[in-house]
Amino acid sequence: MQPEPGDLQLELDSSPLAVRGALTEMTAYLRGRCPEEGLAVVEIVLAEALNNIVEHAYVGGSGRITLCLRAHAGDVQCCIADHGLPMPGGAAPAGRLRLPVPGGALPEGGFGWHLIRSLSQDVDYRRVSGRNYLSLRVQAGQ
Amino acid sequence: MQPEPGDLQLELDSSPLAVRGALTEMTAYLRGRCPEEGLAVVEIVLAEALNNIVEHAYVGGSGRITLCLRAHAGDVQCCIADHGLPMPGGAAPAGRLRLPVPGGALPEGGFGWHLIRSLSQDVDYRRVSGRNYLSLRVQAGQ
Amino acid sequence: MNIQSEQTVGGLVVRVAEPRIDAAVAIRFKDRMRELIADPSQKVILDLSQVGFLDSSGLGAVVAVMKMLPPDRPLELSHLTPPVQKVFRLTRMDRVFTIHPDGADPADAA
Amino acid sequence: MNIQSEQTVGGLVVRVAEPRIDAAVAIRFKDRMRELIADPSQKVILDLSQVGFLDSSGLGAVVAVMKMLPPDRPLELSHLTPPVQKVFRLTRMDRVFTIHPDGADPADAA
Ligand SMILES: Nc1ncnc2c1ncn2[C@@H]1O[C@H](COP(=O)(O)OP(=O)(O)O)[C@@H](O)[C@H]1O
Ligand SMILES: Nc1ncnc2c1ncn2[C@@H]1O[C@H](COP(=O)(O)OP(=O)(O)O)[C@@H](O)[C@H]1O
Repeated sequence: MQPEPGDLQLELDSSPLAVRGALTEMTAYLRGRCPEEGLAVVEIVLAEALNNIVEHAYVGGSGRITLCLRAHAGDVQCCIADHGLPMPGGAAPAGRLRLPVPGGALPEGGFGWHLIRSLSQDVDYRRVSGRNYLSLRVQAGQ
Repeated sequence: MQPEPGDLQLELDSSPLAVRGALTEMTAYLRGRCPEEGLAVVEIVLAEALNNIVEHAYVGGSGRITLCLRAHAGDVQCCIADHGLPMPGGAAPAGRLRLPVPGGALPEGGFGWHLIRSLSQDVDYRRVSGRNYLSLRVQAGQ
Repeated sequence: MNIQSEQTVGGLVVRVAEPRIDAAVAIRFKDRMRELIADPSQKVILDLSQVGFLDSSGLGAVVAVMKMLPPDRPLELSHLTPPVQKVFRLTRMDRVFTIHPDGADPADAA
Repeated sequence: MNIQSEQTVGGLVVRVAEPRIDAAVAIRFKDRMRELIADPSQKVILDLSQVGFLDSSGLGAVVAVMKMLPPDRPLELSHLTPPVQKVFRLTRMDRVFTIHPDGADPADAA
């Protein structure tokens, strides 16, 4: 996705508070461009993708994250780049839900990619010269 | 104790709220006549004596209680009259404390007369022609 | 009878905001105290009415809280806002928790 | 992390007075919740700072409250005013209850 005029472009640190800040800016940018409900969907998808970068790609360290966003005809196209660790197995997780088994311990994590997969389309992950590129689309218009 | 000018004389119903009211009036009367600490002692002694009349002498019914009070040289002389049931055995209870036994159930009552005996002097109880007369003195001056 | 209670690290602090505990209020005092201290294994109701956003970390934390409680002390949720509701539904966690429908006040039920 | 809790007949109601439960506060949320729900058999601290008068009925009611609690859940008293202190001392009930000395805040201790 080549940057175009009207896109939102953000650079942020890999910290939970920087993620909060980016989500706030993103929300302000999208408000008016898509309905509130769609906006909430974009927010949860980006929260999961960005927090994963903070927690996993930059685990034990820190780095920069770039986020770009384009709203078009009810869709929100997102791309995120970082130079942290690659995804395990070189691919974006399938996000299969570990369903709670009766009597078994409930999972406290592993929900993130399930939410991303449930709420977005055309998920594409690439590792190119030591950088991670994730792009996805949220149907925020309905 | 023959009434004298300056004495406080009160008539009240045998109800817990009436007892509260009498204690409030009594407190206002004694304030300035004896120190706060002594006042608190008079209040607890009279509360116990009056509540006992409500709970035991007038048990299952109701009646009038009269209270007179005289503050003199640090002492507060009190007399209380009612026409309810007599004291058990015709005498004011000794107020012996049932000390808690280890492992035994703790008493929830039976503290009243112990408090009266601990905090007052010259306790005198008489039954005269169907009426109860209790008089006692509290050293409220120290 | 004005009695306030507050759960603290050190225990349940119950403040009697009345000038007297006497014969006139002793019964009411006992009744109110019985309510306040009742059932140490009682349920915990998490009111999320003011939470407009919950991510998977927040969800994981809510699950962790449920796991902190002994089995006879359920964690129930109330007043979920739509975005929070969606996260519970998509992760199937709406089947794990008792979620009180909007409008119903779980604190009213004994 | 602003979390309020209130003991009700229906249970312990915990209200999260924050707009978000996310990765930035998940740990703090869990820690605060652990405190709030900690130890169902925790002690009860009766703060009597505002009670200036307690008679034998009141004393009996406080004893009754102690007896309502299971043995592993002590009832402790704090902030006794002098007249109330005197009634506890004269009836020897000061030996039955843990009475926190003035100034010490029992809610601070875990
Ligand atoms: N951006 C990322 N970089 C590296 N690894 C990741 C990334 N996102 C996810 N992962 C891996 O995929 C797993 C599943 O992610 P997720 O579904 O979000 O669950 P959680 O983060 O709660 O473990 C993570 O545990 C992690 O191992
Ligand atoms: N005014 C009274 N009239 C009749 N009986 C009384 C009166 N006061 C006390 N008693 C008797 O003496 C007992 C002890 O009184 P008290 O020490 O105040 O304890 P309590 O009232 O809690 O039982 C009472 O249980 C009651 O039987």
